[in-house]
Amino acid sequence: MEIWITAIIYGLATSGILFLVSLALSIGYGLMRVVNMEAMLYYSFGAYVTYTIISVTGSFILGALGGMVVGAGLGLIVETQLLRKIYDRPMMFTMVVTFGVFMIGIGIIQFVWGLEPKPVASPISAIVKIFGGVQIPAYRLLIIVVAIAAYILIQLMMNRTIIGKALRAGIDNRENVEGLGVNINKIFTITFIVASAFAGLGGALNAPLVMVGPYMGFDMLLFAFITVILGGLGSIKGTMVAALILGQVINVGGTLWAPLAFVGPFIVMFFTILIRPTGLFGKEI
Amino acid sequence: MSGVDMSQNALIEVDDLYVNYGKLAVLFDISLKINQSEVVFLVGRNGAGKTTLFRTIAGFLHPKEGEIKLKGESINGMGAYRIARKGVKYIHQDKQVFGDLSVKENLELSSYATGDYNWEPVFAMFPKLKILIDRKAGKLSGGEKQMLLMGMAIIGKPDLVMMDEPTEGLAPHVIQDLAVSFKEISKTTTLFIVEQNLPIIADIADRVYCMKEGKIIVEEGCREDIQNLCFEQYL
Amino acid sequence: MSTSLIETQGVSKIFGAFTAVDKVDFGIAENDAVGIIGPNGAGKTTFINILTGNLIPEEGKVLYRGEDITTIKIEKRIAMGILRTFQLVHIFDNITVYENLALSFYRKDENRTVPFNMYLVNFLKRKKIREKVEEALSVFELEKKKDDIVGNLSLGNQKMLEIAMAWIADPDILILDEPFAGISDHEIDDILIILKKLHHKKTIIIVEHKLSKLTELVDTLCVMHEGKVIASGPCEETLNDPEVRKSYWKIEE
Amino acid sequence: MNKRILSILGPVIIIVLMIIFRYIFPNKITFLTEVVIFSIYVMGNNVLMGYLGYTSFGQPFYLSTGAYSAAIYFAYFGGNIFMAMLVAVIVGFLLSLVLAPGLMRLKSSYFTLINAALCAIGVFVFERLLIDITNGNDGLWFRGNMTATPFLDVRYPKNFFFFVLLILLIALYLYQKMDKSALGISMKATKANPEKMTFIGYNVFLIRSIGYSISIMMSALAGALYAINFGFVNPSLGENTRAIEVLLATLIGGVGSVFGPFFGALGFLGMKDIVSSFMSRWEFVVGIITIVVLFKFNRGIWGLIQDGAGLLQSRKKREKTVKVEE
Repeated sequence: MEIWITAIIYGLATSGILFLVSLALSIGYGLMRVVNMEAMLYYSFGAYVTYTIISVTGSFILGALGGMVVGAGLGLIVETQLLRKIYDRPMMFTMVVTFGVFMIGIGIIQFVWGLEPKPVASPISAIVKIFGGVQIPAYRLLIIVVAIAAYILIQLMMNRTIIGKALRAGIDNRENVEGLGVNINKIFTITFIVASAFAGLGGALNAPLVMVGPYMGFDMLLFAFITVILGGLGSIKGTMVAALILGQVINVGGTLWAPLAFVGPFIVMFFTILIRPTGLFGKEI
Repeated sequence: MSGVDMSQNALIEVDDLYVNYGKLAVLFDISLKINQSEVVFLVGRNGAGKTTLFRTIAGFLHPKEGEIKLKGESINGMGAYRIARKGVKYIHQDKQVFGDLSVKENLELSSYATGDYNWEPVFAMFPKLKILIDRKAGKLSGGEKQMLLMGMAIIGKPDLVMMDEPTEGLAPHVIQDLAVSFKEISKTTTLFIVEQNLPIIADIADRVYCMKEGKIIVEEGCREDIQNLCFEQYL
Repeated sequence: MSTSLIETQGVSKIFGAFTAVDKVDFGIAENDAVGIIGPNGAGKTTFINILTGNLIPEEGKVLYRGEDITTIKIEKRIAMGILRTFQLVHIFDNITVYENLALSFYRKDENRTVPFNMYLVNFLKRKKIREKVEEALSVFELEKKKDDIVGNLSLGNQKMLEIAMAWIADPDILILDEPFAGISDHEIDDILIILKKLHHKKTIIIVEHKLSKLTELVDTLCVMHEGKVIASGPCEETLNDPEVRKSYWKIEE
Repeated sequence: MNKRILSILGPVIIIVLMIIFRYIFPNKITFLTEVVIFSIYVMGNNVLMGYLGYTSFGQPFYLSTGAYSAAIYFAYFGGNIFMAMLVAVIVGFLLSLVLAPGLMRLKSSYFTLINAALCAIGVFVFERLLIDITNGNDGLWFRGNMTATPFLDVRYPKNFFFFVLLILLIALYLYQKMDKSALGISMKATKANPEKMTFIGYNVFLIRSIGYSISIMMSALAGALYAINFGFVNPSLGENTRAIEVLLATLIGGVGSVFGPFFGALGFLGMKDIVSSFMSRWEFVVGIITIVVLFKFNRGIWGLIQDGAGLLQSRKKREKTVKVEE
């Protein structure tokens, strides 16, 4: 019994990371109809910056903040300098270009931090006992809390702020929003920055759980893809639901039969796509 | 066609405009002028290029040749949102409100863009909107949507409001109400309207342009002539 | 209307709460030419989509040579000889004019939906195909453009090619969706001259806005408004119909 | 006329060029062999990308499927090199039969992403799931099991080079036939406008499936040749990170052309050879080349060659080819 509760809670933590890192992919598609392969750079850079700041200052909080800032900064540069200019090009073109950007980013990481994977120590080593004796590392619970906070934050942003309203209107009909006098490009940029900051945060939070290496973005890219495909490209709610499902598939499935931790998500995605070619919450492209 | 005279109070001037959709040439050699506080109508059969002309003036399409001036300043190639902020509002055909947002949120968006949060003039003109304020805009009737769109357009006191077929598909009594609103708005704002409803045109038009197959074929500026003129030959 | 080549009996197509085509009865005799006019949103394109099988109507029947084809798929209807062109040109802009035509003719000639048997033979040089394509090129006056990549042609030529592609497959019914949209008067006249050559040799249905040009070509007009056919008959008569004047031109009398 | 001569003599010129290279740079024979094998791989990808308009981030999966099929045959069943190639192609064909019904219905973006996922699954399968058969990360070694072939013993690198050249010649010849056949033209037409294809009465799904099948079989063949060349196979052949290589080579060569893939392979591997001589990791360079090629050089090397041929002929024709680009 305990083993299952542990798996479920670990699954929620995985979901949290998946949700944070997939947001930039999902939003990039929802706003600009661009499958932005480079989205995982914000994640990798977030993790690396966290590693560097921790090794200099020793503070994980500073590190995570730094990861967010760097993620956001990269998002700003990529969105304004690249994505905005290519969003009306064919899908193939944008995918290969953004993949090229991703490769350049990996190259930069290799120049700056080298090829060796870097370990990051967990900032909280405490173990929390819940449900009468199930031992869960407090750090996993922290990730869950942060992810929930991020989801609430982004929902508040979408529903309560004028930017979110303009954004929802803009996804609905970009031209009419512009016609009112709203600079929709600016709104999109702000949203994209928020999403890339979350990806940076995802990298920071995941750093203590995995080795920080040049190819960590690649490994995550696949899972992020599966998350957004399963949830439906462009839907925030879908991304969240898909992250929840996949977190459980990876951890509970992995407990059942170890290879499921890796293959499970793919299987779930394939069957979903066969039944609903646009994912759970996606709209027709 | 008569040339465009260069009087001082021209709000919008369009000179020798050519517009293409990709390879498709849609507008040919369009010249027109709208003066301050006029009510100008644009008529023509479907596919004549009226909507394209509107979209070009509003900045959604960029001309291949020719020039558009707003108060003497060229707005060629300017982004649509900047033109809107300069005081040119464009209400699309098909009454496209943001269906996902409430009436209030729709109005907020317009206020956000213009910085004008005074909704009193809107509610004075369309009291019904005040009642419907929390309704999702997608659930409004056609007439109510048009009211909302006009309300959103007059926030920020624009110089020019362009409306594309505002009365299309509406019941006759709703059209009558809207016609009253047109007159009301025209007291403070210049109007440029695409319309197929001839009685409304006869009632309030200062000037009428007729388009056919991408060209302006007739300009009629005399009130009496407008009332008596039978436009059917151009439709 | 038993002599009709294709006819519809009370077909309706409903999109959600919107009735795009409302109980339309329509018929066209063999080798006739009919023009369908009506304002935007009148349901013209939806109606021809029902004829060609893109859409299956909610009610009513489509009869072709007296046979019910209401639910028959697009591919089968093409094999039966119902071909169409599109409002926005639908051609293959990455290959040459010759290849476009050859591809269309090959389908008709071999009656195969997958051209796999020809894998290793340069089918473009086969005598039968070459002769037929040359003929089409001369009928549609595209000889000089033969080896040009289609994407580089003018829009008028592209429209011409699209009609040629339909013609070369020798259909029994040719459905043209706004063939004159977006091209110059001069190019329209060129297309008209060619279409007139086909007059009374092919059954033609044309959807068009440009009335003045249309009346030169067709004998019968059919006016649609809000999903209904409100008038049909010889051109002059139809255009002076009070109902048409009211709803198509918004003229109250 | 120039174009026509080029396309008739093309395969021959390429082969002669390669043989000349082989004697000018005798110590580069491994490199030249790799160029030839990679060309076949790129040709496979070009069918997807240039003819069908699908971008796949999963080509390494098909490559490693072919390689492992050949390797498993060598390790456990027999030593005949032709048999190994045949097995790889058949496995590729069967794989395409299984996958085509699902993949060929997808929109282009989903196709790309699902292929990337397939690629990851492939690595997992070969590295962990079949570890008892494939030896996982250690790789499967089988050089000793290969038996000699008659006439030309291809177990020796210098003979193998001529052997793969022969295969490339055949492949190029068939490829060129395909390009001008009804199938090739209908694939290009499907890329341009699938809806119209339906409306002149073709079965778009089947045309796409055939193209997909050809692509996979060519990738699998290239995989088998890699396996024979190296004498062992390991999972790194199928890694996702390498998906960009084949895409980039296709782009560099010129998408959708018959001879583009060869020049793409040559250009790409040549660049890789030069760069890696002074830089151990070269993702950065690959990324920059990708972007430069896409934005500034989108007709590829073959496009340049065509322009050059056009220049010789007349100015007018050159203007035409430039126009295509727009």
